Amino acid sequence: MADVQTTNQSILVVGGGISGITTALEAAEAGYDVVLLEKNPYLGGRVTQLHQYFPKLCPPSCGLEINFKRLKANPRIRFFTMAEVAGISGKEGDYDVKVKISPRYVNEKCTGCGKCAEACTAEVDNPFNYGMDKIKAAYLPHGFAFPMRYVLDPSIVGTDDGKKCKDACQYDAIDLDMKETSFDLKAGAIVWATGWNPYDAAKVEYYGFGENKNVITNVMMERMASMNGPTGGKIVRPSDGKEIKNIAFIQCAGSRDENHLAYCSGICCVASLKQTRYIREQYPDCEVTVFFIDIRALDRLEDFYTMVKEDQKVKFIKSKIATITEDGATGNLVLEGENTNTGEQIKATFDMVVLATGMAPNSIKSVCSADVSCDEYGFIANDPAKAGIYGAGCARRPTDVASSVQDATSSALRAIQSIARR
Amino acid sequence: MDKNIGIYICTGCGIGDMLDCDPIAEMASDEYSVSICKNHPFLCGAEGVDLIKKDIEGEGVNTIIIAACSPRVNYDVFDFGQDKIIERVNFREHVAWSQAEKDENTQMLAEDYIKMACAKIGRTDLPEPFKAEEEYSKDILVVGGGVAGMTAALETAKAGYNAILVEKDPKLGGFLAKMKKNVTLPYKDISDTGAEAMIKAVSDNPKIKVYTSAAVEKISGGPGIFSVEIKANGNSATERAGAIVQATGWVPYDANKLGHLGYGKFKNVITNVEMEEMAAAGKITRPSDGKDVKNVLFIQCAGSRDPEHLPYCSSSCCLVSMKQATYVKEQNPEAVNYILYKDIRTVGQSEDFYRKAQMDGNVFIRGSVEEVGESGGNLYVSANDELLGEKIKIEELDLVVLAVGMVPRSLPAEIPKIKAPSDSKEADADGMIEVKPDSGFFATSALNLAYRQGPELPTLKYGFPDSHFICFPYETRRTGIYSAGCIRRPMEVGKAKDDATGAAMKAIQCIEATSIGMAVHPRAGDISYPEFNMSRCTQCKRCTEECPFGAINEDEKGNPLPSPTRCRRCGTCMGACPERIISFKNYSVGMIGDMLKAVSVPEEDEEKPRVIVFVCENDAYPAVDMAGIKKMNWSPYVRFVPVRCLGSIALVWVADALARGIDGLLFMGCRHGDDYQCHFVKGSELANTRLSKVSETLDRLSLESDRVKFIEVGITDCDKVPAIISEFMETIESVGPNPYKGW
Amino acid sequence: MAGNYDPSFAKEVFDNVDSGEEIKMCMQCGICAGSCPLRHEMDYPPRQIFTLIRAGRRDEVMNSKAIKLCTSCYRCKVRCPRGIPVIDVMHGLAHYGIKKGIIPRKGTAAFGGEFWKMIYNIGRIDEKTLPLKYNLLEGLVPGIKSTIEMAPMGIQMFLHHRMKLLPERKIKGIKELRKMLDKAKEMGKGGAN
Amino acid sequence: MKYFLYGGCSLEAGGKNYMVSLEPVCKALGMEFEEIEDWNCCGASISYAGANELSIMTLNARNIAIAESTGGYDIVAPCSSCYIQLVKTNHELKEDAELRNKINVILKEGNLNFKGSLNVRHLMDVLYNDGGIDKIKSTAVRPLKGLKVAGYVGCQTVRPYGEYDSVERPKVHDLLLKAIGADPVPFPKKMQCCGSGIFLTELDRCLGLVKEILDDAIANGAQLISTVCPMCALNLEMYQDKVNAKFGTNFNMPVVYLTQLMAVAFGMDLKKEAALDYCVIPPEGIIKAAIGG
Repeated sequence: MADVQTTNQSILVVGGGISGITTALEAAEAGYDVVLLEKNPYLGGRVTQLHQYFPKLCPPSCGLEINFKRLKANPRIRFFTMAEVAGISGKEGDYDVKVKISPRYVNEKCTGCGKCAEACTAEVDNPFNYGMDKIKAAYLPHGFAFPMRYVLDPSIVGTDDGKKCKDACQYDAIDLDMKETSFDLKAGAIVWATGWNPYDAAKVEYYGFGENKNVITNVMMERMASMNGPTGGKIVRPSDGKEIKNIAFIQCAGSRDENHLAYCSGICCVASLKQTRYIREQYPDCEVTVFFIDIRALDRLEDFYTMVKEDQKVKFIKSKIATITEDGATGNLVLEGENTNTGEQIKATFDMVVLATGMAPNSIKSVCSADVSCDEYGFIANDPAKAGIYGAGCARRPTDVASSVQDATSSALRAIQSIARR
Repeated sequence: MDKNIGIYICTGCGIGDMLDCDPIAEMASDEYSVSICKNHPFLCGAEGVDLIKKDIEGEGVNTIIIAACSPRVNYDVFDFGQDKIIERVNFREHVAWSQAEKDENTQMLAEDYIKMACAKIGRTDLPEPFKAEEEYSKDILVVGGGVAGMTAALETAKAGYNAILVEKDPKLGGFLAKMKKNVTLPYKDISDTGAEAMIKAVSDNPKIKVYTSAAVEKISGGPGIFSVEIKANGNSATERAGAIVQATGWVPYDANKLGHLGYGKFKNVITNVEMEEMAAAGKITRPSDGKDVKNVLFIQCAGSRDPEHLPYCSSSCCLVSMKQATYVKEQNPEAVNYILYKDIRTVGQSEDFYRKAQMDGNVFIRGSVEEVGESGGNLYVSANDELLGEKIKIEELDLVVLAVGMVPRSLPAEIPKIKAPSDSKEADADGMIEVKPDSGFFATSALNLAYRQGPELPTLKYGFPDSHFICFPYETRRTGIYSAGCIRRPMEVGKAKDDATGAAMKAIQCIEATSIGMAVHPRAGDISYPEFNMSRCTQCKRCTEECPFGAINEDEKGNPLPSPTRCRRCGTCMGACPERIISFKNYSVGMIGDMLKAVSVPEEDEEKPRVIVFVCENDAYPAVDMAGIKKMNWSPYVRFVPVRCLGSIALVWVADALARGIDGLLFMGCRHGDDYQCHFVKGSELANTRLSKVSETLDRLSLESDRVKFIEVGITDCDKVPAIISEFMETIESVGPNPYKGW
Repeated sequence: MAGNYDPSFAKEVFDNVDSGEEIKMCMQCGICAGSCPLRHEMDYPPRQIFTLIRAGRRDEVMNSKAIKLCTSCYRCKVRCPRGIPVIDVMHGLAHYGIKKGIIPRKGTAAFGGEFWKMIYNIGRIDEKTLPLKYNLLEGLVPGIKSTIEMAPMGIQMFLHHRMKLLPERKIKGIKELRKMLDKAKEMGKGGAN
Repeated sequence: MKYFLYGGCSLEAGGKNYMVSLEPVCKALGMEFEEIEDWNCCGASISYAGANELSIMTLNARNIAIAESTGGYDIVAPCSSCYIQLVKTNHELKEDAELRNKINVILKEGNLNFKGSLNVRHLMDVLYNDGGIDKIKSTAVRPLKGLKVAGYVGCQTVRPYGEYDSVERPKVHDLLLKAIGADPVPFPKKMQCCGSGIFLTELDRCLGLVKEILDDAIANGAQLISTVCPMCALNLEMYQDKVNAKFGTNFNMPVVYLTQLMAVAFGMDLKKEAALDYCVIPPEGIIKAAIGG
């Protein structure tokens, strides 16, 4: 890692999701040197875990493939996976950044042949599928993983399994002695594109996420619908693998709620609308109910809402559901709340419930001693008086992919300006 | 260049277990006179790479065939410099990992892939970047001097580039300058618009040249070499520009169409734009009598989200009405604002402003208007209050403000018509047909491009020249011309500024790439470009019609006039040309044709059919790779041929292949239709259209049409790939062997 | 027939009802009603009460059962996404209704009134005499009847040492407490009357 | 550890068994109590019918102010109704300077001043966080092995701020029951309101609430119900006859205070300290069976 030559003409992009990749590419394709850091073992971030984008219902890997191709073709970008920022100091045009690299236990000799996974017997919760299934402790994070290189879970280092993996590798790619390393780099501008985490649904306690087995979150639904998800793309009840006849979506499960996320997460309405399509495509007879406060489908996304509303099997009820109770015998879920259009009290049974949980930003504050402003929610404020560090995408505001990419593109120019000013 | 070929076969990752390398080397030596053919158990390892490097240095190898893993991996390891021709043969994913057993068929498959690679490099030259004769301009033309346009110009200047700003009005500022206040991040309160400061910053900036009371009369050329004719205050000027940002903004939806809401009937029914102008001018009063206002009702979605008017949501009207309610309260704290809405759409942190508006005591009513009327000189509104579950009436209203939506300024008042093609069924009595929004002839005058495919940016459904792509919001159908702000999509001021900054980024990037002969997205960095052998041109105009990016003009005679800086290198023109006169240095009809010829076709009695599968290299190819990674199996009789885009396929390939005894051809392309996924817009659709016309050829050859099939394959369809292949193989089996085998 | 919107009642509530102005923040999600243990007993769910206030329906609000039915479980308050202390609003409305004489001093209103009187008089609650006083408010005969109905419970409590034999005495600082409470009444929202 | 104890009106009467048992139990855990001098009623949930918010707040501010003037310990309220009134007043006065000023104008009438220097805590909070599970376990020399208890938390016990336990899915009560060897049963209705202060006046409506709670306890196999609030204890225990009469049910479920169970587990006298004879529906038989006596 010592060969990372950077200067105050370099742009550092933190976060290798769709926003970070975009910022890096846009700047590099205009002729600037970029270092891109990603904490996961692969690039692509949260969108790699989505089944399809709204409103086109197209797969995220399609655009990622193009972006990876651009990245492969561009020598100005250097990227590091399993890398996190440990500290930022300095000022616009002259930042010092400490980068921490977690051990992957697999070096660059890995060909992706998969022999280590074949040899490994231990299994761990699959983080890519939000723990809904298990994966070998020597694993390729997912089929489209870029770079296509295996990872060893730290739990098998120092065990028989670790040794089995090492022995199985014909290319000497397994390095069980790998340690966390760090290196320093310089940057003239920093774009913080660390994206978001799904808000912890268990915190919205009255929905019983974690206890009620058939209550899942919207991000879990994405994995379930996905071909490379835990169920091979088939949407079924987690408790018993049964098909779905009657499903509910609960909007604002944490968002627009001063007890949780006071802001609106911006995307959950259309995300749920999209997920109603997943359901309806798999189950021509399934009843779908969307419980909402306001449906927020901006600009042309309204067309998508209109299209979903035309589906007679999809009902919309204005209500913030108050309670979910699990029927122990069937695993069915009883939802209670008020239909605020009619004033009636709802008591309805569903076989599965999807919580539209919101976006919580991965904030910069904990690692940055340089001057940067965040709003009260932890989103970067992009204060013009504090140029040099710029938030992009969901690190700046909760928003959808198209807007994130738009924002990431503008961040690339802001970073270039920071360098041009010096 | 004199090609000195080296073939390097990796036997790692299970390849060696499935193939015998020696016969491959023998074949290469015999048939293609390749003298260097080596194998290595770990070619991507340091030793393997060294092996190749030594041959480059020692033996002068400059054309390298690497038969190993997919070209999608180890791209950096097998990069031996721009001056080498590198051809990757996918022995791992497409052979070793996806074939059932080591047998004669697998061996023949591998040998065919080597033959195809040899044939391909035989027709490959190192591309040289295009360089226009004129000097490249690095200035950016910004059309529209509102908030988006001013931002684009300022951000361009801040990055060190010059901008030329053209504004139709005598004064810069657009709607921003007409606003009293703004609402933006952090959405806690209303704030100054900053319009005057921005106008001053633009006017004072030495890097920005401003034309007011001006219009763009004509733009010709292409990225790096645009020539712009501007008419300003009656004078004409010509500027040169490298890229263009179109930020021509929006107009409010015509409230005269909202008679049912009382507009035009009652003086005190006004639009949100009129409200803003009144507030900015000073005091908000009743237009009817100039008296003070106390009770104001805002009707949200006045026209928006209405299939009769604007089916889409105009995004910013909720915030705008809340802002204007604040004006009313500031003027008279006792005033009452009613906001009649469908859904409150304050996304992200702007929910905070909704909270503020509630805190201020504004009355939000979810429901729909039944009637706007007048009684005793005041307005009343009857509505259906959804949450009260009743019909309500709000009386004594001084003002009713219609929150009208945004319409792209370039939306034509009436859909223009052009002469219909002779075979059109939709033509009217005069033989005319309505122009579709995605045509360059749809939008009204903003750029006046001297392009064969129309003077304006093609638009989406409602007239917004936005990107069709989620991942690539700055994707444009006219290279080097980017739209920004509300012309693109309804958006609030803060977002328009971000958007304009992004557009400036893309414009700068396009200029930089163009100046060194590189393509922009999606083939960013590609330096190859199509060359036209004009002597054989028959002026059929197919290339000029089909280019998705309007890169080819034509002269009066119908000869194509390619503009390489506008070109995106998809090869659609190459596929369109029946005379095969268009080719790239490293991609041509002849090249693929030779690859097809290289496939060995066994005799009929061997019962080994041969099928060619053309795959889009962005989507279908990775899907096939993925199927290989998952160790799924498919027939050893298929040969994959990656293409830049299915739009580049030439029908002659079908004819040639079938004539040689190939039993079938399968085309795997992206989804087309309204939600098309083709990154070159129409490639996959064009391929499908072309193939539908192939039946003539098949008839001429007395062949079954089942032998040629187009199928949509998305990048995540890897699980379907083997089934698609099996099904096609069954079809081929049922129609029997191609009778032309052995001719 | 369309009901007319009248903002004057909302203003009355904002100015006079404890926590009344908080209802401005309601976005009509309905979680308050869904969370209420007596939701099936209420004529109007809380958020509907808020809508009625905004519409100016004074009679419907002040005569509603809903504002008298709060068990004070606080679930609506802890869950309200807009941080509205729904329970405090409901209490405030009930208090206001009683104060204005709109809500008759029966049932909870009467009981609460007696409860408060006792606090004002002695500073504490005497669990033994409070129900008696409440029952007697209904009139002598029904009062005695109710008291007799309650008697077995009282006897049980008594037998199990859970009833104080002596009447509760005034706290020492009762004079000062009364002065404070008088002041609080005066300084409270909407004033003493 | 020393605390102010605010027992409130109920603990002197209907909730006497709570007071009798909590004192020796807390002492065994090393806690010492000082009564707030000349305390007054908290106002409970029902005073709103007779007084405005500020008046009710005044009641509680006076109690806190008296405590502040006499010592620096946390105020412990065993009664959930008292707890919520005190904690709310304390919290709001600490947060809101304007309100604090107002209250201090009022308190001045009695020469008192609210400073905001103390914490108000529920007894359960103190048992769990200061007593501690380990200490309780080791003190429980006579664990209530296998006693199936429905740990009824009630609504006000943890609300509105959830300072020591979740306002929706509290765990502390069950953990304390476990610590004394009992077996807390799953009890989804553990947070359902029992009707609290409007019980008497809305009897018909509230009996239904009690029935649901009792049904849930029985369905989950509970032998008795444990509570930490005199209002809950009263409503759940004393009205079982009326529930039976109204719904034709046959409930006879003992209701005890958690501290009574703790006293038993701590090896204390079943009458004198655990006050089991104070219960109207006798729990002795069930409890004795559990401790093998």
